Amino acid sequence: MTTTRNPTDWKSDAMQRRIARRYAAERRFRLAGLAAVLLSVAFLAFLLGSMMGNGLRGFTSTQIALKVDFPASPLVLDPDAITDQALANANLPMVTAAIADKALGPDSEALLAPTAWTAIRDAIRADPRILSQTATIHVPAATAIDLAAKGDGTPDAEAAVDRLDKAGMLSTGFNWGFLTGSDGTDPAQVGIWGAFKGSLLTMFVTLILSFPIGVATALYLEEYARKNWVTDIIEVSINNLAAVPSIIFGLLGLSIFLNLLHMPRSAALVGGLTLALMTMPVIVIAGRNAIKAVPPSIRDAALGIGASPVQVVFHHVLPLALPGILTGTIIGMARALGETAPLLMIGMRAFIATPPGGVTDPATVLPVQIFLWSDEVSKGFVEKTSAAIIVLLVFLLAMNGLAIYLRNKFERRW
Amino acid sequence: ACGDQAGGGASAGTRDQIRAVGSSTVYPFATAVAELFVQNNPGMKSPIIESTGTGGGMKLFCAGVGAQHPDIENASRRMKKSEFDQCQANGVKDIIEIQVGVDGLAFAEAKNGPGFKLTPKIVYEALAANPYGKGPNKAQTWKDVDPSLPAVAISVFGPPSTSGTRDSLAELILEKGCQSDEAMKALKEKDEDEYKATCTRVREDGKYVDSGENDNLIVQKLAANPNAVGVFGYSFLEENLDSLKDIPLSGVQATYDTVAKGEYPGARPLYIYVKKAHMQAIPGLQAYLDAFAANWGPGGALTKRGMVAATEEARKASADAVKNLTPLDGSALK
Amino acid sequence: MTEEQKSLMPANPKMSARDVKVFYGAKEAIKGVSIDVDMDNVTAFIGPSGCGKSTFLRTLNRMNDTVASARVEGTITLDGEDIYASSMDVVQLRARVGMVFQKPNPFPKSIYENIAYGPRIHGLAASKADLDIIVERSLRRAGLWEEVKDRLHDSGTALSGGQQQRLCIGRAIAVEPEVILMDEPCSALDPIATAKIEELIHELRGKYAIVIVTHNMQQAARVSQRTAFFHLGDLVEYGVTTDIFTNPRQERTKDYITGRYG
Amino acid sequence: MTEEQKSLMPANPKMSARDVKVFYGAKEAIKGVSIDVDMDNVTAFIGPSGCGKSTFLRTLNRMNDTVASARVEGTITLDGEDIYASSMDVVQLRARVGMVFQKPNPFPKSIYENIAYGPRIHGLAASKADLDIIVERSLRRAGLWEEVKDRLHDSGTALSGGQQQRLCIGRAIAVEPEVILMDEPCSALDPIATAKIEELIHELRGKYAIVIVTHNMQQAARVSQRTAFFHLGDLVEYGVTTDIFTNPRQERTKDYITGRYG
Amino acid sequence: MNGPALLLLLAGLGVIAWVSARARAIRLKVAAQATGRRGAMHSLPGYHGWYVALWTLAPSLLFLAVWGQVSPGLVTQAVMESPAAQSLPADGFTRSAVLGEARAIATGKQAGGFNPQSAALVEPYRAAISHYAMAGAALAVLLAFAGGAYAFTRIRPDFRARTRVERLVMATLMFASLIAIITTLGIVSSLLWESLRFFSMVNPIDFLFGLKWSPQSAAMGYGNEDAFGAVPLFWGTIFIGAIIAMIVAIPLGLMSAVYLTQYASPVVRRWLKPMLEVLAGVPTVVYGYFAALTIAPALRDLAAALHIPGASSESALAAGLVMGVMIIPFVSSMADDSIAAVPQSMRDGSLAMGATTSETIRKVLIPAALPGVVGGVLLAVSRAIGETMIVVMAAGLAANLTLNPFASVTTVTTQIVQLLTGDQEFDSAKTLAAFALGLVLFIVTLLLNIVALRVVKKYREAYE
Ligand SMILES: Nc1ncnc2c1ncn2[C@@H]1O[C@H](COP(=O)(O)OP(=O)(O)OP(=O)(O)O)[C@@H](O)[C@H]1O
Ligand SMILES: Nc1ncnc2c1ncn2[C@@H]1O[C@H](COP(=O)(O)OP(=O)(O)OP(=O)(O)O)[C@@H](O)[C@H]1O
Ligand SMILES: [Mg+2]
Ligand SMILES: [Mg+2]
Ligand SMILES: O=P([O-])([O-])[O-]
Repeated sequence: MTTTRNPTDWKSDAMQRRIARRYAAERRFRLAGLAAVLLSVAFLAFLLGSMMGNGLRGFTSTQIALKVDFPASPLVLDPDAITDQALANANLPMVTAAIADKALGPDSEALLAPTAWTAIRDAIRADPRILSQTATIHVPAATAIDLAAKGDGTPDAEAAVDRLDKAGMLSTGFNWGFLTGSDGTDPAQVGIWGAFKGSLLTMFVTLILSFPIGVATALYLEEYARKNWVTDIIEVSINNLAAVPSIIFGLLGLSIFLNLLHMPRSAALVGGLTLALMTMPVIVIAGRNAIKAVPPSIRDAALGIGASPVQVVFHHVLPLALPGILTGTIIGMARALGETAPLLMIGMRAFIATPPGGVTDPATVLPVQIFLWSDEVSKGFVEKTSAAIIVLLVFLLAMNGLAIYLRNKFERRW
Repeated sequence: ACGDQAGGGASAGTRDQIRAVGSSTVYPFATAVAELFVQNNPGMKSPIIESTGTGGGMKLFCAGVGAQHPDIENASRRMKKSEFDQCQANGVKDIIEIQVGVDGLAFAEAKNGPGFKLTPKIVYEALAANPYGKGPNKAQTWKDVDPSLPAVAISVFGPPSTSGTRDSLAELILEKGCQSDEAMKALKEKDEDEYKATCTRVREDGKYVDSGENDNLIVQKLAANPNAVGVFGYSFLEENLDSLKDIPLSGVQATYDTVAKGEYPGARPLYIYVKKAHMQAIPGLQAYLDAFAANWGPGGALTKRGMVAATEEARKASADAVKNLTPLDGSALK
Repeated sequence: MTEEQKSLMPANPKMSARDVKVFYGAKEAIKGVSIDVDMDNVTAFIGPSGCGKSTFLRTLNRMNDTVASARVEGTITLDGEDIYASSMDVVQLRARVGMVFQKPNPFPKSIYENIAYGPRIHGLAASKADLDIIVERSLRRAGLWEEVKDRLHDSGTALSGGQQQRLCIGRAIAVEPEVILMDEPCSALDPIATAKIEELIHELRGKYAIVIVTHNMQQAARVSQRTAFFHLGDLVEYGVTTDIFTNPRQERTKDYITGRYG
Repeated sequence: MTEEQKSLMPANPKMSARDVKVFYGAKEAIKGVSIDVDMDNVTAFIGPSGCGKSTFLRTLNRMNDTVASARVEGTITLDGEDIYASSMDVVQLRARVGMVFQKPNPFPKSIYENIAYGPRIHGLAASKADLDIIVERSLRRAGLWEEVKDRLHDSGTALSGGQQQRLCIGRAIAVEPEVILMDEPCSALDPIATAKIEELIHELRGKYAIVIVTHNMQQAARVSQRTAFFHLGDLVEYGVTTDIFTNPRQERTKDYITGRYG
Repeated sequence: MNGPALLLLLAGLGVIAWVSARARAIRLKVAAQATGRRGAMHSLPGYHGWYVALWTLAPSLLFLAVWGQVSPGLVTQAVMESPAAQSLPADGFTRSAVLGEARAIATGKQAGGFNPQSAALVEPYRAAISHYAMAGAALAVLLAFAGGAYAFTRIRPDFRARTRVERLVMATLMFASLIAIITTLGIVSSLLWESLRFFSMVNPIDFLFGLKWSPQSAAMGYGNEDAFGAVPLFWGTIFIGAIIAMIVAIPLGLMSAVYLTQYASPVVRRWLKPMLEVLAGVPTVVYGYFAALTIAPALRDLAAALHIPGASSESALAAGLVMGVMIIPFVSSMADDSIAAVPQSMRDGSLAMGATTSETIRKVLIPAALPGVVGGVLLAVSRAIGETMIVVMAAGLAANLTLNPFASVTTVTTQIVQLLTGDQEFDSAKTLAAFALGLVLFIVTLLLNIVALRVVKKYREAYE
């Protein structure tokens, strides 16, 4: 073997040029990577920004200060006998129209929200003595006025707003009704509480089903299952379920829960069940990873002093894996909370104007509400949709944030 | 033998709120009434209203009597004989028919659209799959159909086949246009099926865009596509006059008056159907109907939402039906 | 077992293995090993990596049960009782035959809880006071009491490696085992900690039957009285430690001891 | 550096380190090491695990740059040039100071591509024919040519461990380095493969400056002419190999060599 | 006795069983310890407590579960024998409706009946229900005592209570894991059954290879032939999910992963990585809304400005772009995992040869990670084609077979939603078509996943 060395001349010009080229390529590649990340983040920022831009307005509402001269109004009500029924019989909407005409000029009922009369009703209910006085009551403005006041209206409405503004009758404030109300037909009056409660109930069902089952499955597979065909099938099933498109779960819910078992349509119970089946594999997979991350040496240690396999798991493995399992659970729940398609399949898209009282009541959930509102034609719904999206996002981001935090905090290297 | 059926009664249980299904055209009025109903009947739960399309709703409505079946069907056309029969077969015996108002089948374009002027004949010739049975429709632009129209590609956004609006389109416009041809009239006598296929079948080459059950969506798409024509309920047009404009049919604009008077070719009645058997079992059902009746007159809450009030006469008949719960006579249906 | 081999076995065995074979799936990791260990001597297992020292050690308290693919043949007795008999309760067996692992593996709990865990699950303490006594006694025996008595409620994982390993020994002692198996207990430790553990082993000798696996021949020479040399799953040679190191009978043993391989 | 230490350094150094300290974050892993290596001798670094052998080795071709927390102080020169100077190009430095790792790490490419990788990225071959020549020469030097010449396009990972390690050596040679650093190159290999590598080192000696880290003292004794003994980040002793093994000056060296720890 | 009270009573019995069994075991233990034999008491007293408590509760609860199924039948039978039942209509459907109502009224779940006849049956129902409820309660309590007593007598020092209790725990865990199989079976059967009905109406060949999709006209009664050719849907799905979305997601995802794992400083990584993850956490309905309202109109205007024909306000491009963004974090985390799985020694090996970082990444890391990346991309594709809300909101309903990204196409998931929301008719080909589409989607994603997981796993093993 003849092996003479023939050293490379690293200092030659050609070599130096080559090096310069290689470093340039290096910089370009690095920049491309940075650009990719920034582009993704920019998209996120754009998305969030545009939601904020549209949606923040949804949290405010415009009100008109209506001067009501009760004695002079066509209202016939006995201040000493104010009952719900009496109020219902008093034909307040008509009265309100008359009051509006008087206070704001003819044909000005259109300036008020269709539900403006409820403000007057509430004022009477709060203090029946008002009936003998002249009072200023803040009533919600019509959607067109509301939009115009926020700078996005038709010329007509803009004019009306100018007029009202000059008269000092217009005020804009935080729209509490949006946080406490439910679905409705008038964008100025809708709220998300109903859908939110529906989401809470659905998530509750999802959690109490998927968490124990998911954890139990993860424990079984990771700690006890012997390798045989049953375990194989379970594993394959779980991996597949984690990847099955969510809409298929909707089909499952539709044909099994609704058509076969005759569970109530549109109910949080069915929604929760469907989502639980979807979330369970996520928890199982996260759980298995968390359990796997518990070092075998801990199991050995416990077994070595005579702990039984069940004791090993419940005394040592599970407590140590819990943060990981919780992280996975939160992520799974966040996914379920944002899920829409399967719920459309089981009828959770109805008009439901009262918050559900329990898991078997018809309900809708936040994302479906967003979907429904996004289909609404009235312009006022655009900002409400975005506002609802903001609420949903805040929740999801908080959940994801919590998961990331938990993961970082408990990320343990043994 | 059927004891176990009764035993599985958990779902046959109960319901303390009204459930309505059906037309997307009636949907906004039904929800509006639902709101009024809740406001006027404190303590009552809000009715649950699903927009499923008239046809889809009929299937649900006629599936049976009991808590798991809806109480009310919203319809943007009259119940068909076949549907009535299905109801009967499933034990839905007494059905109350209530006309709540009138709607126009509106044709509209975007505010900045070319300004179409249409007639039922033009619409038929533009949309039929097989105009006058003379082979597939070859018209590409409106100009191909009628020289007076602009040379923009035919693109019509309309409702799907389950919707009553689509049925109305077929019945009020397409058939009318089709019958401008004498041969077709003759065909009707001879072969009803053939006639139906020729006169009401809509082309499927993408010129007519089936836009889902939700009329709102059509409005939105229309606003974004200046050269397209949309077909939907008059109320939606009225709500969106800031972004859309009306297309006159045979020279008649769709307005409240023309629709109410029936001058506008696309006018059609809106109904709700109620199961008599549910009246006493579902709390508030009567009050809900009353709320409907209280608001369907001219100037009522519903007309403010874009519904056109029915004629005095029709309103009176409906009010009677609400009061007396007179069941529908199936033999009157087509 | 040949007569000669027999003569080398301790007279009064605590545990004895006869013709033990261990298979991982189809692979035979231990190929028929017979050996006795007694209370009076510390027994060291030496041999190159992968020769089966750990595997054999783990058959002695049935820790191999946890490996799905592992299968054990032959008999192993503890005080004459077959530990693979179906009547043997593994959980109790493992309490009687304690184990200390290569890497110190305290539970991520307090020092106190580390020691108390075993007595608790076996119901060895009737009261909290009892438990306190057990904890103190075990820590003392493990030579750790003085160092940790003021911080019993600190985490066991916060101790240094050597302390952790002594904690693990203490934890094993706390359930009153009869045999203690140690699998390379010092390989993760520094020289000073190693010296402490070796000292501890000296002290525990006689109270427990002790088996220690080590890859450090000097260590085997220092701590054990009996040495078994494994190679490729065979027990090549077993005998008095000083004999093995000064006068190995087998060529393989000699090669290994002089650093030819491993 | 004391005079005595200096006298022990090779006369004609290829690389020399002066007072090199390496920190991982706040932790000082190398505490001021000065050492010279030359072309004529194979230099072995020995010492217990964690003493900093690998860390120091990696400072010699700035592989420590890839560890974010690592910081190097002191000077290291290659042919008198400071390798930590800003004018020094790391990419070229690493081509000049090649490295072979503990676990053979051929790229998951063909044998040919493994060797050709370096010359290609550095543009050492003008043509395919050139490259072929380089590949053959490198494989020959690595003593692998005969074994693989018929399957140059098989995957490098399909070779046996020893062959893989020689492939890695060949890969390093292919870019014509001046120094070759080997970090425990045989620790993952069986005795026969080890013997082959040791033989290879013998052959390469004199052509390249070779530094080898090993935890096997017998190996150090067999392959090296100079040995440096590290302990806890210090260079305890450096000198002619036979001296170190037969006559260590430091107590710590002696203890280590006789197996007191490690 | 009503349900909650009975359950409370049983729970009380369970507690008593636990306490007394434990006490007895403690006494036995003290006695056993006196003998000084090690392991004289096999199990801790607590386990004996659980053992007895389980024996007290499990049989009675099981019985109640069975009873809950059986007793309604018995109740109905009793009611049918009552005189009031004679007047019931013969028609099975109405009769069971009446019975169901009467029962609901009797149990207080309903205020009034839909059918007048039900009123007469309420009383017989009430009587029968309370009769059988009492009987059930008595039996349950009896069983509780019997089970508890049996278990109690088995407490002995050498009784292996722990083993028994643990066996039950194991059984419970195992049962939980079976739910995954049950769910899979549920999915398969629900899809398969309805699909088979669909295929009895429509030839599968026509369905899978037909080029024309117009289920609405089929619903109008113009016949099923030619109406259910799903190829345009498949194309739309692939066009949006596997082509456009991937053109966005693969380069961005891969490069993001490369940058974050290989270049970014820990601080940058700590901030940017969660942001990418946030992209994955945004609900799809939000993406859909964004695509439909912001991206789609902008693209249509762009296409109009460029005079591209067929531009529509709902374009494949809008849906695909947004879906691609949604998938970025998915691809990037898969790529991240794959690159991280390439042993550090590869990277070191290359760097030590004098390769620059980008050379190392491009020539060593990515080729080595390729199987993993490909697997990840397959998973991403399967995710994209199953995505629903974005396409429902932004892709449109027109079943076009077009290559024009600005045109509207429709997808499998969109059509499923379209066919199933609204019309609830369960025997028309139109509705059943949704299930057939679901089945196809399920099978395709299943295959993609199996292949992808295989690839990823195999390749991971190669380095382990
Ligand atoms: N769980 C297992 N499955 C399959 N083979 C195993 C398993 N554990 C060990 N082995 C194999 O059995 C043989 C003996 O392994 P063992 O761990 O007992 O060796 P050892 O002597 O303890 O080695 P070391 O000194 O490295 O700890 C080895 O070849 C090993 O690869
Ligand atoms: N990346 C790192 N970050 C922090 N500390 C490190 C890092 N790498 C090594 N160390 C520490 O630096 C010290 C020296 O490590 P090094 O790997 O150089 O030892 P070594 O002598 O090569 O040991 P071995 O024989 O086990 O390979 C050790 O204490 C080690 O824990
Ligand atoms: Mg071992
Ligand atoms: Mg090292
Ligand atoms: O929803 P429709 O009114 O068109 O049936």
